[in-house]
Amino acid sequence: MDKTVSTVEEAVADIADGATVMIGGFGGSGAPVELIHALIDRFRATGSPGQLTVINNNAGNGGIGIAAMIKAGMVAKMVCSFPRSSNAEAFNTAYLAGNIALELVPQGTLAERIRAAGAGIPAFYTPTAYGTELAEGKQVEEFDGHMYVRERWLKADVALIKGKLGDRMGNLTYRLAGRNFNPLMAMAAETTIAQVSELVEPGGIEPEQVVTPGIFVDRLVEVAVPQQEEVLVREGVEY
Amino acid sequence: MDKTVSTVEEAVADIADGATVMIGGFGGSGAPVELIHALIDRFRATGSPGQLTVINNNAGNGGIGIAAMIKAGMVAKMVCSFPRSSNAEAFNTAYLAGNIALELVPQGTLAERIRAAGAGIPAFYTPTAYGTELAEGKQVEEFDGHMYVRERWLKADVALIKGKLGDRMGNLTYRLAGRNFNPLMAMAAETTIAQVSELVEPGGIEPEQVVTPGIFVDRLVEVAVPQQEEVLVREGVEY
Amino acid sequence: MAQTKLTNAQIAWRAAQDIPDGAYVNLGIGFPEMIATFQPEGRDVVYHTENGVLGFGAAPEEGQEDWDLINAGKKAITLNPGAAFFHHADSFAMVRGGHLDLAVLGAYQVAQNGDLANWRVGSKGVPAVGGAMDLVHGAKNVAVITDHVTKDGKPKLVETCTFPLTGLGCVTRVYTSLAVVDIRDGHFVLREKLADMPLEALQEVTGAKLHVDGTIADLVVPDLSGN
Amino acid sequence: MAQTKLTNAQIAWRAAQDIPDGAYVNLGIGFPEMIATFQPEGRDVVYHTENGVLGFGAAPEEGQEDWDLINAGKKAITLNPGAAFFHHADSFAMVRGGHLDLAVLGAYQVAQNGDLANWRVGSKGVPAVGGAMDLVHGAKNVAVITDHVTKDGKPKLVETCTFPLTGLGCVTRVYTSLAVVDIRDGHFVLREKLADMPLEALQEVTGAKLHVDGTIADLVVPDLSGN
Repeated sequence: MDKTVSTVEEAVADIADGATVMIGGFGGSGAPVELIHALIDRFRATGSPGQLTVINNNAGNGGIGIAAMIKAGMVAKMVCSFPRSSNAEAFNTAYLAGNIALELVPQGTLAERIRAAGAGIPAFYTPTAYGTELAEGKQVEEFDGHMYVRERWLKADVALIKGKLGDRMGNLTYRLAGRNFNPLMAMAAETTIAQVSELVEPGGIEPEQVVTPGIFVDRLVEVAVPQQEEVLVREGVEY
Repeated sequence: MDKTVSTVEEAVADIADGATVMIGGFGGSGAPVELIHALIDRFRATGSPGQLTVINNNAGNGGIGIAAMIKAGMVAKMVCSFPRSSNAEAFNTAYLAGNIALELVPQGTLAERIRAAGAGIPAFYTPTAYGTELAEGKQVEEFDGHMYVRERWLKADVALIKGKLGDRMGNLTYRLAGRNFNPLMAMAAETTIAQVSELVEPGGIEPEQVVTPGIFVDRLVEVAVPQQEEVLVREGVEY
Repeated sequence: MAQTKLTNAQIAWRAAQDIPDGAYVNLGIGFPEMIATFQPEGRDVVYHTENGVLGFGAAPEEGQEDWDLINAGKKAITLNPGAAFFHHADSFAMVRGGHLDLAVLGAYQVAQNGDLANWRVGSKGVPAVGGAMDLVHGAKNVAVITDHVTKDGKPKLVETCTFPLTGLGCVTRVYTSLAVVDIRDGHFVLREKLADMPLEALQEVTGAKLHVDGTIADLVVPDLSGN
Repeated sequence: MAQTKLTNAQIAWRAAQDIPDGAYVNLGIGFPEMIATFQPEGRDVVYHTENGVLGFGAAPEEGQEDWDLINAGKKAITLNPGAAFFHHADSFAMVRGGHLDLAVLGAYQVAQNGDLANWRVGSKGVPAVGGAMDLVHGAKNVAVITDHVTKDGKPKLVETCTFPLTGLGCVTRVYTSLAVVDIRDGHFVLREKLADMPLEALQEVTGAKLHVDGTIADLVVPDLSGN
């Protein structure tokens, strides 16, 4: 069993127009910058994949990563909890011009909807957002004297994630707080594509220390010295 | 912050009559034998705690652990998925005599109900058991053309769990497949009591390798050379 | 004399031939566990067990057991390189979330619409369900291995299950001691049968109509009496 | 001249005094983060951040940042001994599951029934909610720190919120630039106020009735102008 591919280009080669794409990371931590940029390269060269729905906690920052996808015109819709950031101009401009749709989801509900998709749970109840405009149109129900909102699972065609160690069976670990949404998105997408900083042999990750078991990962590629999104943003890099 | 206590007796001293007690482990792996036996000792000495509801995947095996609790007459009800085992005579006898109640829950639903309790999700939908007698009386609903059963969270007053490493803040790891229900139960009980094979200083468990963060653990006690339930059963030990 | 029915080992062998390279598979407690012994050379199959292990291997030598390292049948196991441990909710996320390619279970009865009854035969005794009701939902394919008939000769492949159900419309293929049968659109479709067994004779011990869709292959299995 | 209102640092200091030893606390992005700087000596408080860290410490020296180690405000942090990482679903299990002792948030408005409005002031611009709607449910206590009035002098403690709600009936205590107010049974109950401020003057800048239940203590805070 060998799920590795040699290049990030190859890793993202079959993502289709109109796909729903989960992208791991929270702000710049754990963001799979090289996979995102490979997808932008493909779009620039071929015009595809476009009209994407992108699921991430944020909506891009500066001129790289998801912000660069938005600037390139590949993204039709963002599903996120916090599209604001120190430099969210790419999203803001597109949103205020009516060129991009937004589904705003409370952060914990976003995480739980993704986890539910991965776990085969089509719907669940949460107290979050009850009585607010983000629960409008949603079914509500009382349990034990408290009111809850019913939320649906959130699935994707593809997840792009970033790991630290990976083996060719797809087992992964994550670096520090770069874990965030990555393990959840790995479970919730039809095809999960991971970039890892170091490929190791099966067994190179202690079985007790595996965070994402390989069953959730379809394809992985080594990016030995990955770029850190926050660093790029602070350097003012535009992709 | 120091959540450690010196003895298993002290660890289980305040569990009340009629309490709902989750007990970690699957078969003999990850079963907190010393905590269970300390609870039996207390019951034998004081008559308390009795009339317990015990939640575990199984219903005891041989003459030790949960089986010994049942034989001692402390258990009013078992919630489990698989009360059968190579030697489940303690439960079988009590059940067939009408001396113990049983709530039978499919294993994945049991795990998810416990996880839901820990995560503040009062109810969720699962395909499991749809159309079977274990879904009788439960609400069903269609999502995307498939039928699902609505299940409620499962909470407890106390969880007794078994870890490998633990620090005084309550961070835990588990040994091999001894993990099973332990991390879930730690989240779902009002008071979580852990026995660990080795107490280490905070930081002695790498932050990336913590399986149960200390926030879920209220009390812990070192049992340096814990007994293994399966070994005791095979040796025919009666507690 | 021609063999009139397959042994359990032979049924397990036949089921093992269909598991593709790279598959993630859960083998039910008991008889289905035997399938792993017949995994064809050169195929990489990753076995999942409900209690939180992916990528386990054969049983250890007697005396070498570590009883914290067991499968859902509470038998001691070993680990293959690349194995992983996880808790029960993650384990059943793999099951329920559609991440397993195949689950193979035993059966008391399988109905032509794919209903499965395999957890209890009546209301007596102590009921126990384990992970069966979860496994039948979620795995991309759910296969059953079973004798074709009960010990007293009654069909196990039936029009409608009379025993309590494990799941509705969930079984996609059945490997029996006499045949390989697919379930399609509410029908049994015969794929393979023992060469020496006339279709009529097979139909006679089957509780619902066996449809034929294309050719019926011979069910050919090696002599495994050494196993 | 007597101080007529607390600075933000002083509000944060006051809130910090109420956090008990051993508490698990989430401090909202921005102003509430300042509370950690005033944690009284000898108290062990474990801070949680939504993006999956428990037990983080102060910001690193400039130039020492590791941008994979950040808090929910995307600021660089450090780790205290006994810290742990986990994914977002586990992080919000801690929040929603009632495992946090306290969440402290900012506010546009707090109503006397505990309703909180803190995520947007109208329908213009780009909305962003983050974890606020989750944090207000689940933490055992939800406190707000805020100026007592808006920049143009309007009450932030009101009868009914007019801005879009973050959560219903969720706030249990409010620390303002003028007072400490509890919310009990649909009422504001005044616990502390600046010594020099008459109750009538405080009531005048409060949008709903301030109830008194027992004594009103003086709101005493050190001069923190060095901070």
